[in-house]
Amino acid sequence: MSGHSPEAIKKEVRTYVAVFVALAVLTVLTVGASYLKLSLGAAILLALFIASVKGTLVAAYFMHLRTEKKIVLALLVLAVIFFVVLLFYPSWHHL
Amino acid sequence: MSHDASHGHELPFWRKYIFSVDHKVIGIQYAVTGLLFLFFGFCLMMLMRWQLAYPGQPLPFIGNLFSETAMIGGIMLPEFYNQLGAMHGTIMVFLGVVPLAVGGFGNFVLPLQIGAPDMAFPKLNMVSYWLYFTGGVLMFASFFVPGGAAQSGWTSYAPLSVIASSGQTWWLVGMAFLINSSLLGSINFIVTTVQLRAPGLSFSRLPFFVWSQFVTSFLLLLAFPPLMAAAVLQLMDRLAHTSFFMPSGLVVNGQVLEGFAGGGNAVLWQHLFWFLAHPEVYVLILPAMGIISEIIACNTRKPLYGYKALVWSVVFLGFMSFIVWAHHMYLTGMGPNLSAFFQVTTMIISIPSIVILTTLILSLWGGSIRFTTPMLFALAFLPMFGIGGLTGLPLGLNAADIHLHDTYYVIGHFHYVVAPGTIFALFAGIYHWFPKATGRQMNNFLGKLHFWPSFVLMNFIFMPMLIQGLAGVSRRLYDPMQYAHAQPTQPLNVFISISAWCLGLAQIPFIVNFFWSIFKGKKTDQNPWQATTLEWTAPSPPPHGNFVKEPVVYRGPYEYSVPGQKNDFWPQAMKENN
Amino acid sequence: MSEAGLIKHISHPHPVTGVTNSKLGVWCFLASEVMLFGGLFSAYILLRTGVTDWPRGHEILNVPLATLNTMVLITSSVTMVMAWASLQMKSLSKYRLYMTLTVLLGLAFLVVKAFEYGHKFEHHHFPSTDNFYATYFTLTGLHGLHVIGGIVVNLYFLLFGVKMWEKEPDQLAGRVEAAGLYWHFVDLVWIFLFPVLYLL
Amino acid sequence: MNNNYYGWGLPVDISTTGWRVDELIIVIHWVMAVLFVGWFSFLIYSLFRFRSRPGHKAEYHTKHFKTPTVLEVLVAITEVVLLTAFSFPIWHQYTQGLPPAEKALHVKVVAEQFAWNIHYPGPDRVFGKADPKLMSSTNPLGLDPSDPMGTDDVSTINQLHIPVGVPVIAELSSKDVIHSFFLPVMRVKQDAIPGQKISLWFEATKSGEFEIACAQLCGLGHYRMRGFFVVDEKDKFNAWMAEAAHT
Repeated sequence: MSGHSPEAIKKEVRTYVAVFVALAVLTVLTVGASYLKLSLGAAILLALFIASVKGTLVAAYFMHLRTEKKIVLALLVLAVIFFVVLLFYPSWHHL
Repeated sequence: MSHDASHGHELPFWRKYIFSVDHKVIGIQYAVTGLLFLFFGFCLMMLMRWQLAYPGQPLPFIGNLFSETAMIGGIMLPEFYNQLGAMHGTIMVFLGVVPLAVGGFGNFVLPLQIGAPDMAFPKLNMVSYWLYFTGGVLMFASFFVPGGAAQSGWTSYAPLSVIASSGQTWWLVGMAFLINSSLLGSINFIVTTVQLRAPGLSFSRLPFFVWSQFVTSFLLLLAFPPLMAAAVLQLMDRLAHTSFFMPSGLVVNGQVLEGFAGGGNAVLWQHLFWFLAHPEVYVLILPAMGIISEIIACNTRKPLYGYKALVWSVVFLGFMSFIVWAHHMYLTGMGPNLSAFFQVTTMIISIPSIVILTTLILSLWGGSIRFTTPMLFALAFLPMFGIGGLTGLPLGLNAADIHLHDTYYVIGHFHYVVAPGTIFALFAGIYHWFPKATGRQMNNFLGKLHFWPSFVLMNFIFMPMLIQGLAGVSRRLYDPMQYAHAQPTQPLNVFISISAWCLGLAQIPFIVNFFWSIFKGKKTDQNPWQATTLEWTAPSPPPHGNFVKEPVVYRGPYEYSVPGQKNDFWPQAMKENN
Repeated sequence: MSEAGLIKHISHPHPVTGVTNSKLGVWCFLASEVMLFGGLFSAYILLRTGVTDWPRGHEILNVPLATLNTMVLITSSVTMVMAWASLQMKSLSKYRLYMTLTVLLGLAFLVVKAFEYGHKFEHHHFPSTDNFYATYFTLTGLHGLHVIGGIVVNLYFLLFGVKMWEKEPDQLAGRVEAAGLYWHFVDLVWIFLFPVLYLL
Repeated sequence: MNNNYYGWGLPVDISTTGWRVDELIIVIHWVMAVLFVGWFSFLIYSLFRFRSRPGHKAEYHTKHFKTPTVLEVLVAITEVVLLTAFSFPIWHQYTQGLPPAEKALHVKVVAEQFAWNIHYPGPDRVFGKADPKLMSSTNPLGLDPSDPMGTDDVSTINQLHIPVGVPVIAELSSKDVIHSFFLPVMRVKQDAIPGQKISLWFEATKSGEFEIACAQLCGLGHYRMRGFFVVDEKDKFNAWMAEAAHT
């Protein structure tokens, strides 16, 4: 949230619209990609990559993580570490 | 509205004591409810001990009070025994110790120790308590539903829990309430500790109790939601007949199990459950370590030995507690690499516990130790937690776990940590902060009359369990006499049961002391123990808003016996010269 | 009631941490929500890798409808952040407009969801049919509950929160931002749910 | 059942590999004893020496102790040794060190609510097919009568007989809920999880009558899921096998 002056907010609004367009395009892209006859592995990687890009856009711009304070970012890094551990360890049960 | 506008005039009774938003009233509500559930869970255990000591013999006097579904002619039925076992675990952990340690002590002491007027979100704090209360009522009521309460252990392993009677659904819904209560509570604790510290109170000047509650809150915040997810999945399995935890082709008492499409995985529940349950056991021990260090510093009249070592150990312990959970699952056909990983992390996590225990013991060196009642409990915590921690070593190595898994050795191990460990620390905390909550002191003689028998009896109960465990006696056995390898240890069962009942009697001095002292206890000023932390600068009991003038902190939490000072304690908020 | 009785940093950020209580609080809540959906996705991965005959999402589910639904949720994310920006620009009318749009788009999402569920139930596809449907219904169902929760909160700020605008404008802005962060998180979860369930 | 097998400590060990588990348990308990005695004699001493008494003042600055950090490093090294020298090798042998298939006696153990179904392949060493749909009270394993390989199979309930000195490979599974197959005298335990087949191996060195225990809560009959684990001399085993094949 840079300054609260009217032009700063106007600029912010323009970025929000730009991000919206990007998200819409990426959605169409990911749906399109599902019609390509890719192997399951490749499809997973591609779909998750596109979803991650969309997610980062929402998080950075809409959720203002781009300009967020250190303490919130530290909290999120901690949550993401345990998220990844929780995501993969159970399915590696047989390793 | 930053603060209730209605504070101008006196609140109605129900707003002041029932639906209060004052962290102290909520803390006392949590503590009293927690103590009641601890007593209820203790009674369940005393019933189990009758069946273990004298299997199949009718329970005298109260035997015929129970319904036919529980006891026939005073002889306990196996399903009722399993209900007692499952609910003893659930009630003691989720309804007794955690609400008392985190809800009670955390809510009451933490804002006072950081010089805050209240929790950051008072209304959220009230909601947390009432969610906990509802969860407790559901758990208590589940005994009276058809089929009785949950009976698949406090761990509720699938598929047994999925095909269990309706009490299991009540258990899951009750757990959902308890999970969300702790979750909202942890948000409150984190924001309060970070945002509302008094001026001058940097993180390196925080009392260790606040550090332990702060780390505990992160454990609650990040570990409980996966159990919520697991509870949702198990509820779907039980009510909508999905098959998350139900493999294909199950055959239950002779018939193919209808209504389940199969394809699920029973080990999935264990992963999600233990992902919570291991941080949960650290939620049980960290606040206890916090209470113990406060009391040791105050009663040795000197600063703690290694404050930095303690803080780094508790933070490292909190982090590691998230990546050790599968040492509960060594024998579920886990792969060698994963099993090696969890063994290594389990060994690593034992180091900070050893550092904390050693540091607390070294804090006695050079002190002037006063053997007050809280100090007795705190000192007893050290060897007891020592045994609890050490008996975890053989269980942490999967080769030794082959023989010891799911035996009474495990029961002895975790009870040593929780019973003479955490619960002794909670008793110490009650004796220590009772004057702050009521302005009166608990009777010293009754305190010692409560301490010495309890200390001896705790060891009479849990040491024999370790011996039974080595003999390979399995846990959760309704009638141990069925197994030849358990028969030689049966006299130990009788000894344990009698000690358990005597331990029940040994709590009477505490109960009498607790209620008697509220009205008749010796009046005290605001700092009876001459301690240095901030809560002792507020009046006893502190008014709403806690401090008359907002405290400013000038030094660390344990400035005792500072050379060149008149008193042997230098409170954190006192100006330069005292 | 001493001056010390007031809780600080409710509307103005803490000098050191730079955040208000509500912002730190909502981010803690979102961290726990990350772990909640982490548990569910972990179950999804374990169940899918455990069987060989897991059907491909787009063969069973209605992808065009879900794409529309994704667009609806993304749009509601934009209107949500615009509502917050309107408060920064001190324009209450713009705020009311965008917040109403956000609520309506949230309801639209639920309507599409209800239609999808109804269509499945008609064809006797229930959560108990197989683990694909069980995962589909449970994950989208829990996400739907979170959408409902978000709509209720947004409605509250649309109807009642406005009264706070005269007395404590900064506190309302802070709370709308917190509601916005939660709403963007719900959109974020759908951004991952959509490809995982529908496209893979 | 003469009782010199079992007592207050570890039960008798008749397995070829059980001694390693016992050795690890004993070594750890010595380490625990040393740590406990060290810790708490120091505690008792400092309680006595620094008790508050007239004329005794607490010190603000106490000397920095070197020994605890040395002890902590020592404990860490001990744990590394316990891991690498004991636990990893034992676990590797326990899970990967299966004996060669042709030399071992193969057995299927299918746990169910409240009994152990033991399935021997019989002389042709081939198990008959089994199907959950055929399972009934008289046919708990669901053996397919039409399968020719299954005619010589032997199946018993709660009766696991094995010959002395012959390695046994048991394939463990469960029909309903999680059980845990536990032979106290063999230092062997393995969860029987429905939907999974987990194999474990063991070899007996002494004959005698012992028992199978269930170590995982599996319902109201969990306490009475006791099976008979009998180790016979070779000829006695063959006689039992032949006799069981007729019934």
